[in-house]
Amino acid sequence: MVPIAYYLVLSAVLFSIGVAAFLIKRNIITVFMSIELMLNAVNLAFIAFSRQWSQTTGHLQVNGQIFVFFVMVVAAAEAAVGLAIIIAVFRARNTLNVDQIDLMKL
Amino acid sequence: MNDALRILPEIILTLAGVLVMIADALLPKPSSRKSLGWLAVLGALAALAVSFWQYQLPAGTAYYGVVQTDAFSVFFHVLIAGIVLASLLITLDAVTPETEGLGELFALMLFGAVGMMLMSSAVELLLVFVALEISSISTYIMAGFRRKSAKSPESALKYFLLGSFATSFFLYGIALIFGATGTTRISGIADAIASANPSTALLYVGLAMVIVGLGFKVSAAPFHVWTPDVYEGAPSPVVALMSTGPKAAAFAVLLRIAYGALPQLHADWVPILWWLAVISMTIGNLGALRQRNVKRMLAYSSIAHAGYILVAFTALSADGVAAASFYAVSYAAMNVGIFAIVSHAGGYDDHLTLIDDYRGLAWRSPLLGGAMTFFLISLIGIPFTGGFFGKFYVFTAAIHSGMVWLAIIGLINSGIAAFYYLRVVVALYSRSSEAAPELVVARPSIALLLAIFITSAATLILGIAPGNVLDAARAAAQTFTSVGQDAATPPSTSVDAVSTGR
Amino acid sequence: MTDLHLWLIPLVPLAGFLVNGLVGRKFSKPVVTAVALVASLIPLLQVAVIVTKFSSLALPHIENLGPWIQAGSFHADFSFQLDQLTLVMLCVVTGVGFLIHIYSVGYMGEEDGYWRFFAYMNLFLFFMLTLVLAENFLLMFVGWEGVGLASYLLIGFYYTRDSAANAGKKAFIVNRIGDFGVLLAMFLLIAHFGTVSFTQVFSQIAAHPAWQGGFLTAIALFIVLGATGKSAQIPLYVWLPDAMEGPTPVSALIHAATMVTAGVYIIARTHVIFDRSPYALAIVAIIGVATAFFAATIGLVQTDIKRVLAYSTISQLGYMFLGCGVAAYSAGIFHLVTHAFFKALLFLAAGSVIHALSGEQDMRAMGGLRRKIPITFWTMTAAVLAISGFPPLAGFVSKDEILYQTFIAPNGGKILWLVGLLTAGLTSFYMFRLWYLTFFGESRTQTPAHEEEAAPVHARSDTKLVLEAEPQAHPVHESPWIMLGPLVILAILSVIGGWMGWPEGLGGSNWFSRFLEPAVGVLPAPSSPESHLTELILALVSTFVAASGWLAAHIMYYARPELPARLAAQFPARYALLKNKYWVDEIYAAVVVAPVLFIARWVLAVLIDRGLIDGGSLTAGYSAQGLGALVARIQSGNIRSYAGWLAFFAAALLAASYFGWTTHFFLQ
Amino acid sequence: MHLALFIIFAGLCVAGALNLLLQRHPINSALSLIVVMSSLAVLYLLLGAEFLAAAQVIVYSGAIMVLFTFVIMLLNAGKEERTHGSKLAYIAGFPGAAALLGLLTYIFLSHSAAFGHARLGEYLATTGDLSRVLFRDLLLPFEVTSVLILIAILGAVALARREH
Repeated sequence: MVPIAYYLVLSAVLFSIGVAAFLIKRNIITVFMSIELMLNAVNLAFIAFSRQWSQTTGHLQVNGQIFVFFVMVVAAAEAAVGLAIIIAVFRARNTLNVDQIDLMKL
Repeated sequence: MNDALRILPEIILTLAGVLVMIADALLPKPSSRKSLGWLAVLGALAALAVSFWQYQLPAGTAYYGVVQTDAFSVFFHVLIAGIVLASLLITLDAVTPETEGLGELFALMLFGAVGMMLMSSAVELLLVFVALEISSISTYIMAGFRRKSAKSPESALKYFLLGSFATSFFLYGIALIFGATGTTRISGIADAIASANPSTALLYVGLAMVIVGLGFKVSAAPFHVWTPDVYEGAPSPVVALMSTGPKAAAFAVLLRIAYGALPQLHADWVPILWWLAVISMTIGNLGALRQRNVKRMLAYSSIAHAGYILVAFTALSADGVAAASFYAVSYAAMNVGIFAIVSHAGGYDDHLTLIDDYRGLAWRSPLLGGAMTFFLISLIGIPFTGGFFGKFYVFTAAIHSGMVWLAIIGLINSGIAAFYYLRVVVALYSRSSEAAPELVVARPSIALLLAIFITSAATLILGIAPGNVLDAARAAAQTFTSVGQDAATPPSTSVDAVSTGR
Repeated sequence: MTDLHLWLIPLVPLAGFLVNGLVGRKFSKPVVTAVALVASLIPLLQVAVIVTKFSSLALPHIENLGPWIQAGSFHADFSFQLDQLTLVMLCVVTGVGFLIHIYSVGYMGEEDGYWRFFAYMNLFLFFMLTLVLAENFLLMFVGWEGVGLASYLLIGFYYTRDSAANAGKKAFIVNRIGDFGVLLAMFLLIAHFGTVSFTQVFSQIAAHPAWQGGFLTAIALFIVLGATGKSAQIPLYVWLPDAMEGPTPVSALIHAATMVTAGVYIIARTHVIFDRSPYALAIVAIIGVATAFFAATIGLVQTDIKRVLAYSTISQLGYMFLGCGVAAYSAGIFHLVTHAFFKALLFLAAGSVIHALSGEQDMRAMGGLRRKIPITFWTMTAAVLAISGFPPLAGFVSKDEILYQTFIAPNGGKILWLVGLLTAGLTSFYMFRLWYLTFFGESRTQTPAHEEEAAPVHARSDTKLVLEAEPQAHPVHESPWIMLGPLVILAILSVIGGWMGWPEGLGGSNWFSRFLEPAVGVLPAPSSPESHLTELILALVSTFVAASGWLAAHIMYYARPELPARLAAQFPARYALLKNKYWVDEIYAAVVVAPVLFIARWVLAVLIDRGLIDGGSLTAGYSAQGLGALVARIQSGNIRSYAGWLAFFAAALLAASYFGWTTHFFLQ
Repeated sequence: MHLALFIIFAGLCVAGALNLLLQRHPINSALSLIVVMSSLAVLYLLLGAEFLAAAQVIVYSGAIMVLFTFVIMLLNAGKEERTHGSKLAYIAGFPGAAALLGLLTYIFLSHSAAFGHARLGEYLATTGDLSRVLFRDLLLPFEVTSVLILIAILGAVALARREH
């Protein structure tokens, strides 16, 4: 028996680590991975909330889980596009370091 | 079948996009892909016509209550169809037959519009999310379409990474709202808040995160940081679309969530939006002052205009919603219009984009110069243009709801704005400098003329005879039954507070 | 109801603008001229017709062309209104406007962009006529902002000159600051009255005698802000002197006779609101008198003939404000009318002088022109006498009316009157200074000031580059009759124009103020023999003051021009400086102007002129620029920084919404 | 039992996430992310989301992460250099992330009672349960994802295509 709040806290922890990773990582691909981590954290929250509402209402609620399903689909699509963009950037600039992708500023 | 009618414009745009893709594959390799653009234009025209026709549908939901066609969503359907139509024409003018990936570009524009339209009619947050992603991902891709330049992929990368970052916040916000209310239907959320006593802490935080996500999409400060860089790097015709379409759609979502789902919480989101409006207007206008690149300047100006729309949000009245919707239309008209000229003058590859490059343009091409001046005048907000009436309604609504300070700050800002817009006007009508290379202006194509005609006519009509559009905007505002109650009492006390020197 | 087709009055010039603006550059000059003149003549004729029918009209006569915007409870119509005030303004705008159009045919004859000039002039007429004819605030605001736009276009007419472009921009932006005032006033009106129609607002106010001050003061003060912008009053006067970059006919029409009086017009038009707010009225009076005095002192030391006239315009507008501020609206409007005559004349005559000297604007390089351009001289003389306030010319009558009304006004009227009187003396002095420097003495067209090519002066001169390139190409010559005709007509009006309002105290009937009474109301002026005596005495005093101003100018600039040299010997330390023939300017600069300017510079100029308007090159001032740099610094181009920024503000937003910091904070 | 499983896999999640953050080679980060995702799949199971647990393993740790690894290999990405492009990420971003964590944790824990406790084996959502909602109530969003995927394909092709 585990309080659902623990799952939620775990999701908050993962989300914040995701944010921190986005801020720290220099490699664009890893930066993109940290976004995936954030999305996973959100998924966990959805599933936890879905479970919570099943208990509150007394019968199975799958809305939150469906949301997760869609997030996965979107994440897959985003991954395809994102990695294509990364490849395009790499070809144009020959670097994968985010700190060097700052041609446009001010 | 009846259900399908409610998403008919989306269906038409999807079909048109698929047709463009198929035709792209069938066309022999060396031949020009520009004809595909006209196919796309036809699709957009059909979508526009059907969107207008949708006004005849009785308001109602479809597909088990995930989409709703009502005066509000149809209003935005028409707007988005118009935007994508004009943007396609601009693209047709800017590209050359040799431009890479034309077929994909046109198809993406159409598909992106599908997402934007669905955003405006979705009443289920799940569909909002999917539609938002459709519109966002297609714009991420289009931003990077000029692959040979160094800036365009960078622009796409920045937009993509930061956009996904913001989307995660948006999603977390939805999760928290779902956690608090147990539903993701707009009406369900409102009911849950009204009847049960949901956990307000979760709601507040969820709401804040949703605002972060949508604030990013509408480029409201302080979530605006991506805007100038992305606009600078993306191809100009694409910027015409992405500075107006996704923005309008995101504002529609924000309006629906704020007024449809969370009217009970307005005491909490109004202050947030109040500050976002003030910061957006100020940062947008101050940032634009220093810019020498026209596209960056317009990016900052779009941040400022997002601020003006947010001013209307805070008015908490039917007038406020109507003003926001109206402003979205007038902003779209003038901004797409000005990008038509920027993209024609600068070309698809953006060879010249500095304000100095525009020196003397009006003497070399009176039509382009005149049209650009007209759009700039509208952006400043001079009477007889859509820009003036947009601001007029927005600030009237704000003052009517007692937001006197907000209106004053907004007006000061719109004064600052005159500086940088006028700089372009002055450049247009001054002698071209010897040092800078002269901007070579090709003869405007039919497509460009059409685009300029549509946008300038819209800007002018919105300024002289805004009656119909305003009625439509007001009808759209009536969709939210909860608004209007708050505006019933005139806020005379607060207005007096100003006069007594508060 | 008789239908006067009021809408035609503004629409004909608009048609002229469209024709000349769209296809004008393909037309020959005579065609452009014909289009422009017809477009300005038809409104004049129509106004003339209206004048003949006027007595039979039910006033105010309102013509509603149909709805413009309908938004629920709020709606605004395309509706025009004609009452006594409108009629007066119409006469001035169409009459003076037409004369200046004729004059421009001669003056601008050799310019590039001839068609453009007349297109803009017609556009200006359209907006100005819309402004005065509008029946509601919104339509009036269209004209209000529109005249600013037209003025911007015309000031920047010589677009190739950066100074002209900048002056145009400065004018536009300062005007926009004022426009916020009008907009805010309009928003408040909508919030409180639910309408922008003049008649409806005023009848609602009339129906609630209890409304005093409060929000009405707020509205009135916002209107005053707008009026100070348009009428170049403190603190927003800064744009008008620079506006002299425009062609001289523009200065005459827009920056002397019509547009700048819009501020006076709007106060008179909304006098119902001002009557309920003594504070607002007092502020108008103080602004007016302060501006009148301040601008007159600056006018003392100007050397550019058009700049003298510009400051004199600001000063005279101050008189009009003073009149309105003591609730003598008809006196203010009366001065508006007479000022339109003599100031337009002054500018046109100055234009004629400049024309005669092939572009010279510096008075130090003039002199002795009396015989060479006699008609210009005589018309100018009429205008100088009029503005200086010598009876029985127009300026005397109207200025005296204002001073008299100020004198008898309660609450500090005497002080305002004294300052006003002093200003009248200064006015007389600097106008005669201009007169003597331009027309008397020996010709200085060959003086060093000119041989040095006086670059800044030339940069400011408003004639085309061709003329500047060969300044001595033409001998001094009188202008053609197409320019002199309007001068003569205006000179006659400057002389007799005041008689329609001849005060009762001097045996007249003050017909003008009786005429305006239904539209703007008048003070319950005591009409007793004592008051007539007061009026007579005041008139004598001000005539005396004007005469002494003339005398002073006569001594310093005509009778004893050697005085400077003699005094120079007594002050050897500053001998080099005093060798300058016009040492008077320096003394004035030191004794009178410097302190005034000091205040102006540090209180007004730093705050408004520099901080808000000039500010660096073309940007919104140091402060705004600094903030702009701050905004730009955020934009480091680094994605991680952007994400950090996003994360920080997301967290801030979350915290704010969770802890409710923002709730009800800073929010009415 | 449940608590023990939670602690183990939650610990694995956090460890994997931190490892993603600390590793300097992208491949190591990717592998850490796979650990996080797989552990999350177990947690989904504990919460009764059978189908999603399976999908998590197949879609996320399978397909998506394979794509990532593939791109890392394709671009031959090496260890990342510690460049110092952004101070703002540290001075604004980290406090932001920490504040987010603190605030969310505080809210979740203070409302812990309202959320209740999860027991193993209760409220199992079978594939059938999901599909009844997915193909009826949410049919339209489901169909619309086809447009999304179409865009993704189009975009990937258009952006990653070799220049001619």
